[in-house]
Amino acid sequence: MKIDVELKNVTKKFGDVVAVSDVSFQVEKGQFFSLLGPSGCGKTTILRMISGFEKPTEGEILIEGEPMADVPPFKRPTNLVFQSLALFPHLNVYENIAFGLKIKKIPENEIKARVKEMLDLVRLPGYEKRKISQLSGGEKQRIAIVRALVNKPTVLLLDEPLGPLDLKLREEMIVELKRIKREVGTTFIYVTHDQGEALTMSDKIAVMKAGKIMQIGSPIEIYEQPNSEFVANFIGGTNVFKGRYENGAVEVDNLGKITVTPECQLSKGSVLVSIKPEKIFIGRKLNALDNIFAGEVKEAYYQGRVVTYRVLLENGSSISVVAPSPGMEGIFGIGEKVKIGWNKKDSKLIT
Amino acid sequence: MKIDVELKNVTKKFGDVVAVSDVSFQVEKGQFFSLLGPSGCGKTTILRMISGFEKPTEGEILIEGEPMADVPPFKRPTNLVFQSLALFPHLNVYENIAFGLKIKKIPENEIKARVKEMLDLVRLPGYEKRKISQLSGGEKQRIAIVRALVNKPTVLLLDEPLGPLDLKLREEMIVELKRIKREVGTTFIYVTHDQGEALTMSDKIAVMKAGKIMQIGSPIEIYEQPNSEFVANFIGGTNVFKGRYENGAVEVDNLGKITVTPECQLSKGSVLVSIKPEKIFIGRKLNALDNIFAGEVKEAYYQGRVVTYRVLLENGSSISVVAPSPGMEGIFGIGEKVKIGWNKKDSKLIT
Amino acid sequence: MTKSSIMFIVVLGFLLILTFFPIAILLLLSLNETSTLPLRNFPTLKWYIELLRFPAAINAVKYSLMVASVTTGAAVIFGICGGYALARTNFAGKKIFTGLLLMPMVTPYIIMGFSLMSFLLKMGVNPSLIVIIIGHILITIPYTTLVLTSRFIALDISLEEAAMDLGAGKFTTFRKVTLPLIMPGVAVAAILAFIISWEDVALAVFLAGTEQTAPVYIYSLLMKLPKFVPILTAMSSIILSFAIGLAFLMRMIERISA
Amino acid sequence: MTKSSIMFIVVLGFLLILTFFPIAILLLLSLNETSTLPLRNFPTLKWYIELLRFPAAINAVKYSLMVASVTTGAAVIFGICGGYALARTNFAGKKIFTGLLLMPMVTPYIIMGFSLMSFLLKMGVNPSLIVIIIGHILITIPYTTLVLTSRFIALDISLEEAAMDLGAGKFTTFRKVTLPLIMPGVAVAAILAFIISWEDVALAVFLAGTEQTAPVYIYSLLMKLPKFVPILTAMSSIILSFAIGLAFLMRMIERISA
Repeated sequence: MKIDVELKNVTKKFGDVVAVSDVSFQVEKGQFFSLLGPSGCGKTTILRMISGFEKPTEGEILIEGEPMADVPPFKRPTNLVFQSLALFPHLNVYENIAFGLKIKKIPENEIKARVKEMLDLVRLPGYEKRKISQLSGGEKQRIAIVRALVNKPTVLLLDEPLGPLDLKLREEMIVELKRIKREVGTTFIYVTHDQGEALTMSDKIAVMKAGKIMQIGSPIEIYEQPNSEFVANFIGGTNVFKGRYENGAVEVDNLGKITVTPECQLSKGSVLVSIKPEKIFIGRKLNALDNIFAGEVKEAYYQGRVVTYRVLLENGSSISVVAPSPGMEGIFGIGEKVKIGWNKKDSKLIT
Repeated sequence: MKIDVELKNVTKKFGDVVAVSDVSFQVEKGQFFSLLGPSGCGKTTILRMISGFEKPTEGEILIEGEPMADVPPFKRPTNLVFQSLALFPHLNVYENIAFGLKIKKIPENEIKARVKEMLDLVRLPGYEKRKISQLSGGEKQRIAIVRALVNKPTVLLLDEPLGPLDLKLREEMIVELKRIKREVGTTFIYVTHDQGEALTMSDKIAVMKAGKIMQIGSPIEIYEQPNSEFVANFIGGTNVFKGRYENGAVEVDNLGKITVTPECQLSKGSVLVSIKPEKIFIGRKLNALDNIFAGEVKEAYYQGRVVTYRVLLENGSSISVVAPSPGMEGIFGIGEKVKIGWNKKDSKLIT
Repeated sequence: MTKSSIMFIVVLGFLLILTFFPIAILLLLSLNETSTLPLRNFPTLKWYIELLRFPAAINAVKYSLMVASVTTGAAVIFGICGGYALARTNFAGKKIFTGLLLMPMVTPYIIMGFSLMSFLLKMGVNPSLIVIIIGHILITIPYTTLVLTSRFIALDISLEEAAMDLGAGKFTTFRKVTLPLIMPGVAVAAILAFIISWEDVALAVFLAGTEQTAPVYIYSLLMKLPKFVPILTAMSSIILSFAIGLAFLMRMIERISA
Repeated sequence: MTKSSIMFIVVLGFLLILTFFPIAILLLLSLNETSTLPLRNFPTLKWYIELLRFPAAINAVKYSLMVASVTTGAAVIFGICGGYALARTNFAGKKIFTGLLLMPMVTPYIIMGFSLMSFLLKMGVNPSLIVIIIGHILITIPYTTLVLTSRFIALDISLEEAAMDLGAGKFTTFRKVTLPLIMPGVAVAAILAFIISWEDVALAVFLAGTEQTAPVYIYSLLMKLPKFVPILTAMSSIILSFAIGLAFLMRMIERISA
């Protein structure tokens, strides 16, 4: 597979503050690659280094195999969709999209054709003469994306472009972005703090924390096999217990013994176990599950599609359970005595 | 049940613009009542009329049975948690919370005790001397809530208080708010555009659109039995089809016949049918379902807990399906031929 | 509440009368047959026509226009360069530079005028229009720089980055994105500089040689004659109207661009 | 790029020298034995001590302090009322009111001073300190009002609503929330008004009777004597230092409160 972007041991310091610390990764041609992490984790700094607005303090960035150290932003084969969108308010839609092409001295009639093609791509045909101030939030978003795409960059960089949109519009734009990605085939590098966006759109996700990459993998790998408590928690509120592993089971304080799928390599010692709330069954009676505990419902959050319960177990631990709504036995009330349980294949060891 | 707040045919016009149009509802003592709707639907205006910052153009507002027409904001038994929080930056945490009590000339030692009690309630003991600028987003939120609650209002009004928080913090604050509500027992009126917040926290929800109330009901009623296409769509991306009802089935263009649970009162005619995406099964083979259609997967969005599919049916209709992840048959790829189906009890008629 | 607010309005009304009545009388008298009230043969352009017969007065207005125009051009160019530097770069001694830049705003113009003149005389430079222009550039640069610094700061830097990202070099970015977007600020700065130069007496009175600007001309006549001679009412009215017109234009630009 | 930026720096440096060199010389000379360079017996407080022997000079400084203080108090009170009204209420004729308020900012002070004096003389009021104070209040109100209007607008209105929601009446809200929060703005407005009054010559020269303010005193001496007599260097230095000190304080307040 051809590699479009490669970071080799990249570190970025602002004064004494280390924003990005020894980061390396490769992005394959045509991939939708996401940098996911809480704000301040360095993900935007990585994007700005790839686009050329920041220089790495150490390490090297290559695009299509070429080192980028001495290439200024306006000569890189990348285009960036800014978080603030940064559409030019004094130019109309046509002039915005044509901006990059005019600088490259593309003939006027070709520019016209390509702008039209782009407006068709985002389903805004005939928008050429509109002013930026006349566009809705979602329309601005689309224009910002095609203003970058029209230059046929090797890599399209997107810096939390859906941040300022409200829930409804964000969901629409996710669908839209995935479609555009499929139609143009360009490599995308996408920065976000929203794990939902990253899981839904990406081919590969790099989860970041404090300037470091914690895990790189496909959405399913990241979600199902988090390699640390941080990733497990960040990707989706999961139940994490600390315990000691021995012979296919983990002894957890305030909870008891949890059976897990034994892993050959694992010798006995301290481990973390993660159990996804939606893998846990809840009911008045439960059987045929590997791990079953009794407890009392402390909180119940109705969420339409599902109900999230916080259950206090008899040994003192608290666990969250996501159950379909309404379940076989209806919705449990606060204070109700219930049993919860799960299969050992869903006790994931974090090592 | 005692009624704490009642609106009788309240209309509010700003110049020629009708912000709130003939709205009536009752809020029972101790209820968590949510006004839910898109921005600009008039929900904040209703809150401001209850708190006294706006006067109704027509109609009447009663609090504990008393008409409020001539009562200024500072004499109403309500307190408002502002969207911007509006904590006083020149006062510390103690002075902020004590502000209302000092004006009421409560003795200093009682004020101290009540402020302490409030800080304990939101689990921020010892925060008295902190400056507002030293607080985190979530801490500010809590202080704003208890600054209002300390006055023991009949009704606590909350104007999208979780709006500016990020996803993670918002989820925490939802848990926190529900706990506070349970502990103090005050009547809450909560304004939000986030259907998740409303479903999770409320006893009763009023869904609004363009100044009008579309539906009032419990979260389960609103989610399971929406009374209009607008409510169905706003509460959760559902599949809505237009068709003609006749003898326990609805004939839908581009789809075919859908069986529904017959309703006695219904005579034949034009109806809307809503099928929740999570009630629809998807698989290579399906049987024992009332409605089964064949189609092809057009989009697949992995979301960790679930996968959302967009399936193009053979007759030309498109339908969305939410399936557990990974399902029995794994995750379906784009272009795969599948069957989808659901039971007739899940075809909800909107009339 | 009501009592105190009535009193406030009464005092404010009194102050407004004190501000505008004398100026209104000035404007009225410039269109009057005689140099005192009551109005006679009103309105007449007599004094304005009379004014045309005084070459010194006409020259003074010409000089003023010239001085103000050159001053404006120079102050705006320095304002753009200085404003961009202050808004977009961090250099050693930026705070000191800013402080020095603002000093002419607080230095009383008579002190500045007299010390500048003494200095120039010692350097062998004699008072002249050029000297006035230099003086005016010195006092207007702080204003243009301040206005433009705040405009550059208010301009979202990612707009410039977007232009560069799309392939524009630094100069092209400035020409195609930065400059068009701060144009309203440039206009405001220019008008401000023009008005300051157009109205200044305190500085120009020291720096003017035989070629006096209009305000200096009026002032020197006023000091010689204890009465406001009619052609001076006409001349003052012209200067005032022009300044107010420009100020009105400036507010319009500010409002539209906000 | 480099060539043009070097030229820019050279020209800017030249301008800075022209601005500060003459003023620096003035300050130096005030601490010098003789009234011309080179420095002799530097530094000496001779001229400052000499200044104490001129009662007229000392009185002029006293009058200036008095005028500026009273002006500041009045202009700030009007600024608070006017600013609050402009920021928080909509009344018929608000635009016209704002326009009128800003007019004194663009009216040349000599025109305003002379027309005000002529008007007051006709009303039977003679030049005096009170008249100067009235004149200064008129020219400073626009500044204090503008500064405070922008502060009131910047103040989140929901803070005031929150106070009312918590049981505070309008007056208590203003006293406990609004006023403390715009206090930095009030300080800035006060310093601004003080500096304007402290430095004004163009207006005061017409309105001053026998009691001259310090700048008028300096100016009238300068016009009589063509040389900067040493005690005037001392007096100018005092006025200038005080103004610069206040301006520095104002910037500090602005930076902290921003």
